Amino acid sequence: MSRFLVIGIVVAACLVLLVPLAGSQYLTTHVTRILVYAIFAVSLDLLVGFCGLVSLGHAAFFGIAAYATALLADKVGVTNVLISLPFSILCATGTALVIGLLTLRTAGIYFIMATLALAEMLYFLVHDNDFFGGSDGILVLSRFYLGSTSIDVSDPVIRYCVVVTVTVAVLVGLAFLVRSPFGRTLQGIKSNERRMRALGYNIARYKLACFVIGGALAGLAGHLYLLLTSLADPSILDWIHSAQVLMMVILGGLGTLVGPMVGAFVFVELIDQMSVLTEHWKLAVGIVVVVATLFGRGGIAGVAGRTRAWGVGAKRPIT
Amino acid sequence: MTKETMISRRAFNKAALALSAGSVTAATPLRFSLGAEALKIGLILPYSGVYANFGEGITAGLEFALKKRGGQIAGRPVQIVKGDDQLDPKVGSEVAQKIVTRDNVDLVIGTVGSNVLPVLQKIATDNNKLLIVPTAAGNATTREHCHPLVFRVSHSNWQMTAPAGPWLLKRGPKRVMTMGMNYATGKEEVNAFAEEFKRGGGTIVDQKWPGLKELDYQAYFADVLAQKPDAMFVFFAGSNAVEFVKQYAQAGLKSRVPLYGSAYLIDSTLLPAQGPAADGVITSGHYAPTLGNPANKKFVAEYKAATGRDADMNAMHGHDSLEVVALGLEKTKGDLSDKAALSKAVQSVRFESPRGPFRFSRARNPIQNIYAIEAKDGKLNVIETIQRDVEDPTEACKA
Amino acid sequence: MSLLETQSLTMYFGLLAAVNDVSLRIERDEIHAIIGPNGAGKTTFLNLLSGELHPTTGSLYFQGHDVTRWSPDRRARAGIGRSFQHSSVFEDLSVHENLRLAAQTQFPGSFGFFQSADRYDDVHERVAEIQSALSLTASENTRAGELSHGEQRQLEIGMLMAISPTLMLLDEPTSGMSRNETLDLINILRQLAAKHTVVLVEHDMDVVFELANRITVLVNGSVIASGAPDEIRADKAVRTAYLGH
Amino acid sequence: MENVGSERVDLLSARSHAISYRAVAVMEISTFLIQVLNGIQFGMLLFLIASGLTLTFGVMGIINLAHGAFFMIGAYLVFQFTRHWGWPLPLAFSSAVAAVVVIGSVVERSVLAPLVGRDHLDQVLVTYGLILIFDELAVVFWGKDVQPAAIPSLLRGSLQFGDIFVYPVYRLALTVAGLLCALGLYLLVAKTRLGMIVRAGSYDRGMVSALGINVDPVFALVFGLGAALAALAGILAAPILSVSPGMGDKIIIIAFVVVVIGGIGSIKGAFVGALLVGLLDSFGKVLFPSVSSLLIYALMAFILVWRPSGLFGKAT
Repeated sequence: MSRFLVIGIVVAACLVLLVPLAGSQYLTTHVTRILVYAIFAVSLDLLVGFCGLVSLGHAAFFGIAAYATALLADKVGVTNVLISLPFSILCATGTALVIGLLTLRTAGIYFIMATLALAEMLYFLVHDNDFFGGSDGILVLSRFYLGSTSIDVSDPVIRYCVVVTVTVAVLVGLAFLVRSPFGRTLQGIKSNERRMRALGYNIARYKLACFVIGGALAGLAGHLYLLLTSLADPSILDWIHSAQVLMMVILGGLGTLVGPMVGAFVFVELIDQMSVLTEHWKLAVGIVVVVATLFGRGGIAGVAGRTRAWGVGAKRPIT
Repeated sequence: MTKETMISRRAFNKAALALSAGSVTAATPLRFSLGAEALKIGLILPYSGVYANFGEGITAGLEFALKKRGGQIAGRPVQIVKGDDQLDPKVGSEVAQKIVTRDNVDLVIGTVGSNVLPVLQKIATDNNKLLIVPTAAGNATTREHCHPLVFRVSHSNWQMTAPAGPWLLKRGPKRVMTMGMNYATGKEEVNAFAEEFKRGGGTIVDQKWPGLKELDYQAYFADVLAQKPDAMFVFFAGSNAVEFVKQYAQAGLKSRVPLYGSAYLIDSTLLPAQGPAADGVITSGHYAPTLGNPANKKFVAEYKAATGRDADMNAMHGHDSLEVVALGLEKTKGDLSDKAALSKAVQSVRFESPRGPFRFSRARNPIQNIYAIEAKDGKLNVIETIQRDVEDPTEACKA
Repeated sequence: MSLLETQSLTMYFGLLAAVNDVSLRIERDEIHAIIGPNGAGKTTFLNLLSGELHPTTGSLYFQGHDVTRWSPDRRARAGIGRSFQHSSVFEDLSVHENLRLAAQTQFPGSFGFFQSADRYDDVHERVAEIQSALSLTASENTRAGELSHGEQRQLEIGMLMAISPTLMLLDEPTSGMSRNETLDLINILRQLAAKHTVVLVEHDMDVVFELANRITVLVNGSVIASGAPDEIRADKAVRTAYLGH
Repeated sequence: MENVGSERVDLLSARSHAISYRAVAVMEISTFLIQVLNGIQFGMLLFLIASGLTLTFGVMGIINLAHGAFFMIGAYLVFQFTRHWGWPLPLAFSSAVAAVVVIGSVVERSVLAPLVGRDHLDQVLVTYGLILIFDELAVVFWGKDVQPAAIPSLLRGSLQFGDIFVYPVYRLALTVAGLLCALGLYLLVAKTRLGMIVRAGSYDRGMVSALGINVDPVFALVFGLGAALAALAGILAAPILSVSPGMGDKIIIIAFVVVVIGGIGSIKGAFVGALLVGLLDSFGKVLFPSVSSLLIYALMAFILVWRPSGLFGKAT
């Protein structure tokens, strides 16, 4: 890892830690939201960037976990994060396992469409069913706590601290994961599937493992999202939501860990600023997406990597 | 939460906020003695997405009303901070968070989608802001979720269609089939009608719930012909309403099974696209631009003169939202710091709205007339008043 | 028992029989070359052996097991390794990483989720051995995609060495190589042949006759001759049908 | 009060189930026929869009999410030409199709051609960006309101046999138009040189360039044809649907389902897929109303599990 990157991460970490001290509740929740999307984006990057699995149904796992958390709070009254967090991740993981088993039989566009189809089924299941709150979703009115009721996770600052901790844990975990033999194997699959098979790798099993881990992490993000907004509604299961996260990953840079986080930040801010500037912000966002994809190979991380003057070494082929 | 405990907690919350966040703005005294301090109104509406024209119409109506008041409310100049919720709760919660906590507006007006309203309401009330709801009509807002600082200017879903039940029975039809878009508003409006229709002795022969993403309703029409109901009562809105009304007429059903529905089926923004297919369709609602009362005639004429646009339900909602704020704040002399007094002042607002006499129920939903509106040659004509002073049931509201 | 045996192996693409009724035995420790004119079905035959293709009819036995329906990775785990005609290395990854990915399959204990891949010493040693055997040590951090063609072919062989298969299937290993590179590779292959059974598809007759101890000639998907190099050299049918003189 | 309310809803939905099951039992032959007609008609509409999608993919290898934009632009242009400029319908109709072909070619040359041979991922993102751009341009030019589109006077009214069998003339016309297009496409693919290339492409895209064909004009031609078909679909559908920004978005996903069910690149597959989806949609709404929305997705998931490359797709 280059010195520049280390310095960058340290500076970013300091900034992140300073956020609550700035005293603006908005800033705190805003950064919380970006971090939640950063986890979500990085979980999708594990599929797309490290394993070559382009999914348009990734929001399903995010949504399932958010709904699981909301239902647990609304129907059972459990608002202890120590219970609802594992529960919701378990739900997302189980869903990812089933969807993965079904969709990984297909490849290429068929895989993209199969993931989209299954996610749309979940969308309609939730949307058309009163148990899930129908089109308006489930709004959790009670507050969430961590372990003991004295740690109020619905408080913006405490929630922020929790989300920062989780984000760091996810990043560190993934940094180890992608350097492990397992992570290297995924990169090999993405690079040359046929060759991996000839070396004796059981590709299907690795892809499924990758898909399920990605699903579990998306579930983690979904759980945190619910802590943030208290609302689980069908729009979080929509394929458009998946497409947006995919854009974050692409904007930031495929196959990197920091890229998708930067992408999440840029994407959220882009829409935010554009929608303030002009009513026709979709036009601007559309143009940015088209241009960035056509010309900005490797996303922001890639462009930064190519700009050697910045000191980001482009020598290392991977990571 | 009762008003008393809420008020006593207000000061505490404010202090806690100032302490925990060290926020400068939150700690600024909200005393009104500064006189010229601008009144900041957060306006959160869908300006993009399928209901964007709702957002536009409400904004136009609101700005018209503000202009008529010389840009001032209770002697304070008004600053409007707009936010586009895109009819998406994910976006809505972000925008609401920004406008309520960063821009620190004095009160919030919003929104249209009943899917976005819950997050908006949560953020507004968590931060002790007055919330005026210009359109979103979910029953729960002024029932289970009712709150002393949340006032709705439009109507509840129940209010829109329930009176049409007994009214339709009196007109003749005894066996009615219903159809409604499969989402909360569609279900609430259609079920309110169906319930009252059955209570009066009518029969609901079948209920259809087409999905939001469906384009083509033709497949349902064969069933309508087979079951031969006396009438059809429906809820559709936006482009789906255009599709439904056109397809219903094209299928030759309009002359066989008369079509009734909620006023969203044929509002004046949709009517040009529906064309002759809408002729003779009768809807129940709280407003039509052709209402003959003096307040409406004045509103329609002045609105047209000022904006060049034809008045519609959305413009009226925008107009009335601002009127409610203005009349309420005049009673408190522009002071929003005492939430109990503020709530009480707004609650007691009464005026002649373009839709007819306007006052709030105990649950802070309007008590208003519901009319039968017929589409004819590109116009919406009020053919009779279905029921005067309709009030949404308030039992579920404990606050 | 032969190491590998095919029974009436036949592969149709549409109406065309790319491989037609081929019954062949590959004995342990031999270097068995498959030759034939372009379009004779050599690569298709190799793909049938490695499992990339499944035959229309016929069957395939490896070490006595019927492997006809086995997937390529299962065959690889059972000991059938292959190289590809067009270099098929991991272009985005470094040389070292290419070899490491191959080598780690041989150490079941090396599959962790969290410990860095570089911490597994036995894998590391294996990679180092191969790198020095193939003189790739100097370029171990180079992206495989940036290597010269000859080096990529070597890396391809190196990955095969790393998984140490019982049976090696080599698809035109010298294609596109210079004379010197070819000579180097012949030396390497000879060393490999000492430890492995090799099926070699090759069009360079010098290489074939230099290395092979059995040769099978395919024409239009069918075997027209099979035997020791001298027999093949002398075979009239082969000379007319293939060697052209 | 609210508890009573939710109980009430349950009772009502249970009741509507009972009714629809009864409807199954006694579904009369005329009702059945109408549903078959509906299914075919919706299927033909889908086919017009799906055939363009599948052509673009089969020949160029491009997944174009923005194909629905051509559907929308076609409808808007006819609206613009007839309502604002007062052109006669045939002129408006043909000009709109021609204009969409021009727009399509510009898009193809400028944005999609560079994507040939690149990741599906890039294609998905760029064409998603194009959706945003086109939808918003529609708002810029024509506003957010729904615009009118009338049925030509010749095709108004409905056919009636007996009491129950009533069917709009326009829908029959739409079905016939769709079938004619399908026939035309069949002839094109079966009998012409372009068709040969298309068939080669759906089998193996490498083959197209291996045949030594200069691909650029072929790509342009195929893409233009696809855009024209989508525009035609939009124009024909405008009188029964609504002309509004994003009108293509709802239908494009269903069209993709059709393409995937049929097998990407296969016109025959698109035709069969379109009929399957059309019929399932039409009967599903009546027979299984509570799950009708997700039926077509379930069908697609089922088919992909059974045949991972669709019904007529090339096995990978």
